[in-house]
Amino acid sequence: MEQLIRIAEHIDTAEAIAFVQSEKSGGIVTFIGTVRNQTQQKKVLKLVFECYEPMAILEMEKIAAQMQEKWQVQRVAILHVTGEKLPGEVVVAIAVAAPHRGAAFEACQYAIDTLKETVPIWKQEFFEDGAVWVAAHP
Amino acid sequence: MEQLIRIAEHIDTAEAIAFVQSEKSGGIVTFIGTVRNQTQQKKVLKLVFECYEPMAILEMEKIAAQMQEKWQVQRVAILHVTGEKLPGEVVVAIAVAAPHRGAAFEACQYAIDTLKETVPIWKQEFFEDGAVWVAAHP
Amino acid sequence: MRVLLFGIMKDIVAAKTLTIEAELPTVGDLKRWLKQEYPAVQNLKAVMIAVNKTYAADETILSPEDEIAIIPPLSGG
Amino acid sequence: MRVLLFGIMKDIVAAKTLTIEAELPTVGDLKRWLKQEYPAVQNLKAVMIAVNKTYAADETILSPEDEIAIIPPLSGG
Repeated sequence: MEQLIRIAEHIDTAEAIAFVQSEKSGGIVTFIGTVRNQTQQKKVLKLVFECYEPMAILEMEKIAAQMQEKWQVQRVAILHVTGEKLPGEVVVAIAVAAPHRGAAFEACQYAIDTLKETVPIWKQEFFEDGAVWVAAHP
Repeated sequence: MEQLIRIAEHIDTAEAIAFVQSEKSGGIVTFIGTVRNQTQQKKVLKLVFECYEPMAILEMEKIAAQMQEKWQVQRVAILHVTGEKLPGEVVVAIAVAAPHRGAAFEACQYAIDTLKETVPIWKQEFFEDGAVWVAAHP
Repeated sequence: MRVLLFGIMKDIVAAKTLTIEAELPTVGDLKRWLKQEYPAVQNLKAVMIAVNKTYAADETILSPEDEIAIIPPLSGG
Repeated sequence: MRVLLFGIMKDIVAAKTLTIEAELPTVGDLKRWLKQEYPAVQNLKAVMIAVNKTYAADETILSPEDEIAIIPPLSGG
């Protein structure tokens, strides 16, 4: 399996899609996460992402390996930002090519669900009246 | 719901994604179908798509309406090509933005599954030794 | 009655449209007529009829001003 | 023992790393020590410990050359 895994200040959805596109696979599924302009009716000014990069890369590689094993994924790209992001900007881009489209959908959803659970990345949400680390408290 | 529905000689995945991207939705799921370079070990030279365009547009609009009703999709783009396409080229691009990513995945998969079943589009596969209308015979 | 042809139906009939003189009151009658006149239609996986750009059941009554299309098995996407 | 801090843990400790003098043989001992020294940790949804860039169970033995990181609740994606 060919894989592109990266954490960077800027990521490009088109690069993720171009990486997985090939003449051998017929279907590509992608998930793109962007910054929402509000959380529970409160206006969001920006998000700041922080990550434990070497471990985050290892955990992203584990996700890619699982995708290959469970769904015979042919090519996968998992890109995540770090640093400051404004509403509308792309935060995460996952692109998956698999022989069958059902497998590509399942593998892509597994990737984003698992990334949120296991990859050591944190985001702080900035509002007009302060900031919070998302999901830190029950 | 905002929708972009189009049948054209050339379609652009980036346009589909840009159309559904907004500061209000946090997640976008896309399906991109491309021409495979082989079918059952036979080398594919090209595909030629034909469609009953006014009815195809109506059927694509029905799919979009179902996506809004069942999954509260906020924005959707459904683009399909007509005419001649070479291996690796994009044939169909569907992009979906919904409040919850699980809904976006389900709605996007519903869209491509239903498009294949109900939208009047046909493709002829060209090999070195002839051509066939795909799926015409049992 | 004039019907639109697509995909493999154009090859079977060797035309883009077909003008039918026979008296065919319903969609079901049109389907039976097609299978008789063009036996290759019997080998297709399925044939649907669209009336005014909507899939029509066999009981649907055909009238002269309808836009009628023969829909062979789909393969979009 | 020196541990890496991320996200809300940096705010709680007011530092990027923490040097611990106490004798903490296992991951479980480190978690208990953190909750005692920094009561705000008890209010977090969960705290995990990574040893050499892998999530570690409470029974895992800590040794001086390990790379140890405190992992507060994740919020990537």
